[in-house]
Amino acid sequence: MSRAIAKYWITSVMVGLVIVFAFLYVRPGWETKGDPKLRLATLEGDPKAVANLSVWGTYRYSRDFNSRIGLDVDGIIHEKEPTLYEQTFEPWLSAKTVKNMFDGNLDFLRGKKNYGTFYSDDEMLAYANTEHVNDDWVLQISVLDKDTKQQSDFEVQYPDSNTRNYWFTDALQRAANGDIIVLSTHSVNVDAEETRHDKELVRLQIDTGKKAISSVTTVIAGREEDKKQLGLLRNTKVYNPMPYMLISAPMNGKWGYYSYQTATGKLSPISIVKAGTEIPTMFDVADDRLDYAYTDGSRIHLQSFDLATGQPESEEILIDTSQWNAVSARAVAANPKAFSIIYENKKADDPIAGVAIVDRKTGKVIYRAEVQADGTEQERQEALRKFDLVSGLAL
Amino acid sequence: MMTFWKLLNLEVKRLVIPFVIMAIMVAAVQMYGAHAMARHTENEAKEIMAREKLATVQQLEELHGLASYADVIRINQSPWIILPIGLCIAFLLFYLFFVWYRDFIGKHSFMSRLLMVPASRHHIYFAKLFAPLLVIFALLAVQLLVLPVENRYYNSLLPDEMRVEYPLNYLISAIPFLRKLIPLSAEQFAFNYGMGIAAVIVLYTGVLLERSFRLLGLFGAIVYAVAAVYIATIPLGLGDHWFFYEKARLLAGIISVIGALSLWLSLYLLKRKITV
Amino acid sequence: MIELNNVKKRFGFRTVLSGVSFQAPKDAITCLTGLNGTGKTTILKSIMGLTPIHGGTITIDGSPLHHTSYERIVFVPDQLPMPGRMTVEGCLEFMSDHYRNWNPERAAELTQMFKLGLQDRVGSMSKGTAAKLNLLLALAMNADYMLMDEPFSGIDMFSREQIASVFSSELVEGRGVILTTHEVKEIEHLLDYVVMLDNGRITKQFACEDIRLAEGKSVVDVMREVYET
Amino acid sequence: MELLFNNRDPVYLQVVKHFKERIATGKLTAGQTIPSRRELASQLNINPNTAQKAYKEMEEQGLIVTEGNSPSRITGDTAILSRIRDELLTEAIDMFLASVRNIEVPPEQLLSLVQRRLESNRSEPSSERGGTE
Repeated sequence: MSRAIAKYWITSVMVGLVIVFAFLYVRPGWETKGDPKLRLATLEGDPKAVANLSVWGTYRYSRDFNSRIGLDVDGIIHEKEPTLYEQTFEPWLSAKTVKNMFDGNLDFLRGKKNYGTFYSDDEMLAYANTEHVNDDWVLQISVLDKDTKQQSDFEVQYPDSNTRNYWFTDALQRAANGDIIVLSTHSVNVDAEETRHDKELVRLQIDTGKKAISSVTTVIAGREEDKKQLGLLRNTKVYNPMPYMLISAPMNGKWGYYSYQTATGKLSPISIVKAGTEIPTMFDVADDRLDYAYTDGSRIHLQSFDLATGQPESEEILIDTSQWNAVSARAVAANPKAFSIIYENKKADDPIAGVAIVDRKTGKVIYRAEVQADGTEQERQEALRKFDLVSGLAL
Repeated sequence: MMTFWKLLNLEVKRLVIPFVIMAIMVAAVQMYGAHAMARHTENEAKEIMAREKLATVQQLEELHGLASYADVIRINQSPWIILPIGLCIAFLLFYLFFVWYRDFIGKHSFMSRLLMVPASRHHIYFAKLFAPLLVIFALLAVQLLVLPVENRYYNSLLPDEMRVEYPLNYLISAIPFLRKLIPLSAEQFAFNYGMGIAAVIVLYTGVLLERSFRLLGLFGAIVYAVAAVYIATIPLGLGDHWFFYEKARLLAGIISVIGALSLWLSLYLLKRKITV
Repeated sequence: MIELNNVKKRFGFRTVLSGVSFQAPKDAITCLTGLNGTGKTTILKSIMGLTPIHGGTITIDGSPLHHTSYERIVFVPDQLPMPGRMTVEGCLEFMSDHYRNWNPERAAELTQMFKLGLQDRVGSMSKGTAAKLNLLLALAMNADYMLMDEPFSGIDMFSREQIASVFSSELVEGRGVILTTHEVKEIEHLLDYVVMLDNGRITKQFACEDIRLAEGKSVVDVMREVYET
Repeated sequence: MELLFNNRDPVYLQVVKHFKERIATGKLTAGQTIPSRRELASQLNINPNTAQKAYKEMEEQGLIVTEGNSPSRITGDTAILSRIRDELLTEAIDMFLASVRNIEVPPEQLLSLVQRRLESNRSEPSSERGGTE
């Protein structure tokens, strides 16, 4: 035996090194060693009440390294490298969206642009995309019947194809008679120097059978003001059927919001705005309810409105996060039962970054947790200072 | 099977000296680089603190953040790291030809002895394929061993409060070159090295084509290599009608087929057509 | 018996062997001779499978070459086929590593006889020493056939005699030997059969003793007749 | 036992002739053992097959006897031994006569020349005569 080792020692060393490489490459030590000792600590309520007990933020490891990390009760969650499949759709469409909306009809996504807009309901998938093709503004439409798997792709001309103006597809819905409703923003160039634009939200109804526009109506028009986004408040690429949509536009001198009924096109104002100085942080439209939240300092004001009438549906709930000596706070998500909020205080000695889930009716805290760090005083403060909370608890 | 181990052992023994030289060179140059960059960081910090009249490093850290080893590498795409690796790659690329031609040319053509070993000739092929691969992965091991040492050495040269801790795989993602060499996603790693090994096999096929048909073989080898590369790039040319992961899988499939075909062709040439 | 049947071979477009057929019996010494470049070495390499043939068949004891045949048929090329940096000891180790028919005792014996230093490197050996080591690697194998390419060319007088003595020793007894040379004169008395080649074709093949008995001619005489016409 | 071969006569016959000469000149006596095939091959620097053939030829001519695998011995049969002497002499004479034929010398003169040569040779030592030893 010893003669064999003497004979093969070089190859064995080399193979040994290869195994060392494999070990080093696979070893998780790479991710965790050198990590700050941060974690999420439950302060109130029952952790089991929360479906997904993790928050995400960025951590400034060093001058040029900010890395997105997740926190849960055990510690840091590192983002794992995306697989080839994930790289295909992320960040265009989240894996969840692809699964829920396009499962079984993945081919519908072939060749679609990542800045296009989608619509999905039980019977149909639709896609609309505005392109500026040889001096013409064109609306590319694709429609797929989920049952018959019949897909038809066609193009229609936008009414105004003046190149100095600009079309952009905002939303996609479906009319009762099967037509496609496309809501596009049309920014008209007022003066030659292209410094000021007038914006109008246009509703195009398209007959997929005839492959032509059946009606064009202007929903709302107005002058663009800085920091105020005129038109549809959108936060998704894939629309489900939405009986009502939220539109922000100038309203007799001030800035206001309207509820837009998809089917009829009726606009009705919603009395959201109070002093006009508040900072809205959440517009969550669910069927005919709008969950609206705004912040002033550490106080979060939550209220929901009936989009049909435009009137408040419930009393305004006030959550004063200063009780947790937070300085700033915001609501991030809502569902029929609760709201998810974030509160922070960066200036405090031990910087505070907290998340909570609040009962929609009573405003009472169902669950609350804060980011905490372990180690020496100095280590804790440094870790908390370098961590910026980005997304709160998902509902 | 013993034949394979014995031939592999022979090939590895011939690579020992170059391996030791390369390993020492990589470690030494990178460590010196760490030393140089630590000096640079310290001077830069002193400058900023003087200019902006910051009393403590703490303030510097809050205003600008402290430069970790990964930061300074990323900023100037540190030649200290890339150069030694580049030299190793250059040598290994040369060696992929030399591993065959050393046994053919010269007064003592060892290849005829190898061809007369009473075992299937694919042992010769696999010995000459695995030996360089073993050395490549051994060098990668050296690199992964040395990186944390460099990081610690870099920190050791800085005053205590200027030291920064971070997960070391950021050290790899700091340099695009290193990220290709050691991709953090296992899938990407398998993909890159699968392509690499397929390329080596295609290269070996070219060499064996030349060794079997001399000038005609050389011409054949060039045509073969060009065809292989062209076919390998077809998936990239596909329009956006294909999903990215489909293109990737198609590419992996094509590469595997090219690799398998080349492997079969190489073994056939070695068995039937090679001439000493 | 090693049998070549209508063997054809080309190097690129140049025909090297055009239909060569001969038999080398198991327990005889056959010599391939002819002027330079007549394909003698190519025939040996073809038998050993070191270069492909383009027609005809080569069989060893009735069956075509298989990699296990290398245990029973050894080849002594004109140059020692070992890497320059390898030592004599390394060569012996390589042979004992790969060949079951390797006879270590005989190897040691021959190493003594040829006075080879175990640590001498192949690259720094004289031509004579390298030729002796080359021969040793074949002789120390219990092989049925031994092919030798120009065993005597360009080596010193003393080594030549030692190598020639091998042909009369028991090392060769009962073995089929095929050797190539273009200086038949000195070793003519050692040969059983002679095959004469001229640009890839066999011009004459005969048993030496039969020619001497029948026509009282030496092999050299026959060669003069064949190659001068 | 050095033997210089000419390349025109079959080597194995030259070996047999060599043995006959040794027997005729009394260097090999009846019943004496002779070297084995292998030893003979290396002594005479000839190929073992040739030695083998020479032995077979000698056995056929009854010069040597081999029982089992014990070493061969010169035959004890004196009749054969004496016949070898005469055979060698006549063979030498035939060769002599063949070589002088084209000089056309009358037989008597030839005989007296040979006679005179013989007398002058007898006075000199035998070693410088032909190197068949």
